[in-house]
Amino acid sequence: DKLDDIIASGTLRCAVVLDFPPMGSRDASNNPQGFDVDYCNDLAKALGVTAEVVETTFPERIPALVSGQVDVAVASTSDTLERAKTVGFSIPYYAFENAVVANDKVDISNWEGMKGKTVGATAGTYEAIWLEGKVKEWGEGEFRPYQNQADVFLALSQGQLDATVSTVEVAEANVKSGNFPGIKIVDRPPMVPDYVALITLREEQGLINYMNLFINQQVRTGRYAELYKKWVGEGEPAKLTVDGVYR
Amino acid sequence: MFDTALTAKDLWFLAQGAGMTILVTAISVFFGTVLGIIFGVIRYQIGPYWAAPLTFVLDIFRSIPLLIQLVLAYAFLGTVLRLGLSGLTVACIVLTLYTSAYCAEIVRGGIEAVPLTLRRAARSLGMTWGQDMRSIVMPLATRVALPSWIGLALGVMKDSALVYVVQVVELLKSTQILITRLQEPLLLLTICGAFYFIISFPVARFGGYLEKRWSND
Amino acid sequence: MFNYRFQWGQAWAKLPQMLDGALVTMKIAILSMVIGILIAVVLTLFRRSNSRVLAGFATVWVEIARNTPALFQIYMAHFGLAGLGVHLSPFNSLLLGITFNNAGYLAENFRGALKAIPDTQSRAGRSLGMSDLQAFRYIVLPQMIRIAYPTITNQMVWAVLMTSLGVTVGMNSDLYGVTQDLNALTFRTFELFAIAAVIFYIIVKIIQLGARLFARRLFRY
Amino acid sequence: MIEIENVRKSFGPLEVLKGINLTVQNGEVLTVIGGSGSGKSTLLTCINGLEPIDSGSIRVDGVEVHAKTTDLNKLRQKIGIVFQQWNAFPHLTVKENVMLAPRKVLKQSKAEAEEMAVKQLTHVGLGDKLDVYPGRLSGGQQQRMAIARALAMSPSYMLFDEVTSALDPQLVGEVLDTLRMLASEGMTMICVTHEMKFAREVSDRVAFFHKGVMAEIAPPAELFGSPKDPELQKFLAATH
Amino acid sequence: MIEIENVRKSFGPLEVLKGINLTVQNGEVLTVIGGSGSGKSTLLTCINGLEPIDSGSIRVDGVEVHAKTTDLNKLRQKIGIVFQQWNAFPHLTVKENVMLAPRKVLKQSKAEAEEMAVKQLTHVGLGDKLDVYPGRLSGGQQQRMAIARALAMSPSYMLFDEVTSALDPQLVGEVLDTLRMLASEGMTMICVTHEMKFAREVSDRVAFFHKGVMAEIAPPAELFGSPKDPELQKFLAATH
Ligand SMILES: Nc1ncnc2c1ncn2[C@@H]1O[C@H](COP(=O)(O)OP(=O)(O)OP(=O)(O)O)[C@@H](O)[C@H]1O
Ligand SMILES: Nc1ncnc2c1ncn2[C@@H]1O[C@H](COP(=O)(O)OP(=O)(O)OP(=O)(O)O)[C@@H](O)[C@H]1O
Ligand SMILES: [Mg+2]
Ligand SMILES: [Mg+2]
Repeated sequence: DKLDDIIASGTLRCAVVLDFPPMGSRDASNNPQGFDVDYCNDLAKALGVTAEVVETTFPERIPALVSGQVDVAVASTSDTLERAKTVGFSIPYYAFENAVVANDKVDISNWEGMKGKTVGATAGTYEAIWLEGKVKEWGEGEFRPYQNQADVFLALSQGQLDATVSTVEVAEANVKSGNFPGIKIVDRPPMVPDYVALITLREEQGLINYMNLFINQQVRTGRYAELYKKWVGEGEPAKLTVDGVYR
Repeated sequence: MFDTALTAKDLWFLAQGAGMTILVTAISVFFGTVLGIIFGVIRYQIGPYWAAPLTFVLDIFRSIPLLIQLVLAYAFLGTVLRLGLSGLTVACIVLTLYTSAYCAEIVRGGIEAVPLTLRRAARSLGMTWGQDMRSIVMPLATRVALPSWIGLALGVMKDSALVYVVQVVELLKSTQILITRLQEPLLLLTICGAFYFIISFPVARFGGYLEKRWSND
Repeated sequence: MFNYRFQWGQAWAKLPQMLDGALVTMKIAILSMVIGILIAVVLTLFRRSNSRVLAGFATVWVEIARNTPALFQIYMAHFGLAGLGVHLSPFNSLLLGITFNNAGYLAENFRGALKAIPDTQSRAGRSLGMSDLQAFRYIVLPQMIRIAYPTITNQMVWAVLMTSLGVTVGMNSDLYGVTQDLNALTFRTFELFAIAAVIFYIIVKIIQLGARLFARRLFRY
Repeated sequence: MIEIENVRKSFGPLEVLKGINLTVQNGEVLTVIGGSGSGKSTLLTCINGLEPIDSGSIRVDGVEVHAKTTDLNKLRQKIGIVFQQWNAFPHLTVKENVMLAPRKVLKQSKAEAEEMAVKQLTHVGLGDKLDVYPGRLSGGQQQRMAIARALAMSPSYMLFDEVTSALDPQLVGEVLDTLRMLASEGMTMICVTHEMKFAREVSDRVAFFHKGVMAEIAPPAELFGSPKDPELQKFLAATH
Repeated sequence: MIEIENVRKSFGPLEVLKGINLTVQNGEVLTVIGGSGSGKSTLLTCINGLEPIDSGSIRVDGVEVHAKTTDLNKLRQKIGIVFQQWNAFPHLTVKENVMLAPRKVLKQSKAEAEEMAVKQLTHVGLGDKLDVYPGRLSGGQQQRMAIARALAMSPSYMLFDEVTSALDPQLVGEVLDTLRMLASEGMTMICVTHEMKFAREVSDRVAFFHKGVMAEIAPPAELFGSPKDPELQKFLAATH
């Protein structure tokens, strides 16, 4: 099966989204870096193979996986039931809290202020699906999905969007970087934390099993906290368990 | 306005993207032209009735957005057939077929523009079909077809900007990557547009010149 | 190797949404063509005029439209213009990008068509007392449109295909945008895009057929 | 009245009109003959202002054609011109061809313009071709249509530039008959032609052009009977 | 020897050759005359196999032209043909036009082919046009070049299909002179022509075609002097 194939081939090919700091981005030499990149490297090391990072966009993660371009996706993939019909999820390896980020010039003080405004998010993400649902529910305002996180923040900074919902990590990183002047974090939307998992082909139970154990080991050994500190900053990394239910 | 975080390294990164654009274009135009010539000759030779299936298939490539062709091919070759093809390979395959569909039309038009009487004259001299094709039809059809072919090649270069969907980092994609990091969309986009323009414009002008020159005699 | 299970049912269920998207796609294509043709006529007049400024403006437009990718033009219409303080909705950005492209390509074709109309035609109009513009409007233009008609049809097809690029500027109501949205939810990439492809194909065929029928009514001479 | 005074005109280095003086009275039929390239067509297009002139003056009904202030479009309404090449507008039917200028330039109503078109087309013998596209007409019919088109603007003057030279011999007659009819109706006309017989029969005066100079002008009997200019003698000898 | 036996040929519903019988001896000059559409050109293109026939047989030097086993390309090397439309290959110089077939078909060396080309072009009076492109030649020169091109294959037979009808009258003579020269050198020729004077002077026999039938064939003196077929009589009356 796939697990054997990976070990035999000596390389692990991971799909990573590289415009999603701090999870994935590029350094000054335009080489991949970030939490997900390190996570992929760790997984490869555990398997005793070398890692190969393949950049994908959010909408393209799953096609890349299903088409055999990559072995797994370490790409902040939210574990929705709809998607689980197509691909196989591991247990969560990270959980995002989301934040509402708004343009300075717009009068928004909490998440409900987004009602009736022009809002957007990265096409194909958890937050996009949530936000689009909200806009439909409100029945006013406009939702725009952009192809990548950078375009969303560019549009927000240019004033083309009034507000967006993104993960707290991304929001803070972008506000801090100063790359996008004129944006501010205003609120936490009432979203269930966005548990994200590693994915591979649906039928690769062996590999999924391996990844589950790997994630467990990452937390147990403290590597999870270490990576959190390296990429996200001080504070407690999000809990990966849900009360009252077995995975 | 020239106060920018753009470094020589980034320019090199852009240049690599440009190199990818040119590579994809070169491969696709080369094989697309070869296929296009074959398809065009077949279509001309066996007549519209028998060529209908071929015409239909080629027409599909001209009636569906390239973006969808790429996504579908990627999904079909990978997801359905499970061929472990790289994005670059898929991009080249799709663009090659795409090119050949347009090229076949150009070739057929070129052949049709060669007067039948000339071809009869050649056959009357005892030349075979192949000799007629090589010595008479090809040189004459080329004159008619070359300007359109140049237009096609440039079109393919511009359309190759879409292969980002199959994870090929070409010029426009590498520009977007830099925009993500440097947040200077206007400057970077201008550089990117200028690059396309610098390659395309002189070649397009040259095509126009050829057209003018050859239509005069 | 071939163990993929097609799930057409799931994708079929989305057909109504996709057909709504197709309507938006048609709307953009038609609008961009109507406006594009008008602008192309104006650019053609500019290029014929003695004013270097106007001629230069038209030439720059035509050359940029023809020598850069359409994707680039659409991206510029959204993010580039916004950098200058002009905010366009995804719909308008896409419309502007495609219209810009249409106008450039059509203007170039109109120029070629113009060459095929003998000078004596507009001279004849002038000598009947028509102004330069009247002679162009009533005598040259109709003949020019007829000569350029096949290219206009082609460009219309292009306009339809170009709407698929709208996703880069946040467009999600056109056929491609709708398909991509649905794909994000279900990941039935192959099935969804195959249906989109068929719809695009049908739209293109309808345009080509319609153009042929329309031409028969339009050009009886 | 058309008054031409010392008109000079060059195309680049080539002087095509070298000081032409000529007056055409109302009701007069003037025929212009001369070798190819002698400047005949150029003179006609200068009269209705399609070509600018370098010096001299042209006055039509006292209006200076080449003055800056002259509204050429208005002036041209009274000067009909028909060219050697058939200039039918191919996208309009015969009737629409004739109606176009009256409607757009004179702002006539559709009914008015149509009435005029039918009248003029019947006049030139095309009453049965009203709704045909020009592509279906013979060259002679196209020329007659062009004449009707010019007449529909009710011009005071008609200029004809070798209207029969691009026609097959058997079609020349029908067009010349139309010109004869116009002449007999008292229209003021300048006809450039190679048809000597026509010139002789119809003209009040005939002018001979040679290399941009009007070498001789006289009533036809005199000009054809006893040509004085040696070039004219050569020309007549060659064309007989 | 060319033997044509009961050849029939239709284009769709139209029967163009209705059973033709004809034998052309070596060294003979046969002229074919007849109205437009009577099947003359079709017969020629059937002889060298460019058009298939429906029934009957055509033998050239005993070889059945329309047999499946016949190598048509080889056969065509001995049958030169020149058409009404000028068929110069525009992308090749005059010399290259003539050299092309010898080089590609007969696999001659460049020097050999060039020698032959210069010889044949000089023969037809184009010795000074060797390196000119055909676009620069007059129609008559292009036709002579086409003759030289056919001759360069050293054919045993030459077929000429109205080689002068698309030419201006003043150019006809030079081409006919070339044909006369060939005839006098003993070439076996079939000439379709409208030039009666030429037919009378040069031919050994003249055949008259009418609506797909060879209505009469006889030596020129007899055929022109006392035509028997009533259609031929009409035809001759019309062309004189
Ligand atoms: N627009 C132009 N530009 C340059 N030269 C011109 C132009 N129009 C006419 N000419 C030249 O001016 C000369 C006179 O031309 P014109 O047409 O008046 O002669 P014409 O007497 O009408 O001759 P024809 O009998 O051949 O019509 C010719 O040598 C012609 O080549
Ligand atoms: N390829 C073809 N397809 C259909 N009909 C044809 C074809 N070639 C010739 N014909 C018809 O066959 C008839 C005989 O043609 P052919 O060219 O042999 O006549 P011809 O005697 O050479 O006449 P001409 O003197 O006009 O050259 C004509 O009615 C012509 O229209
Ligand atoms: Mg003239
Ligand atoms: Mg013939």
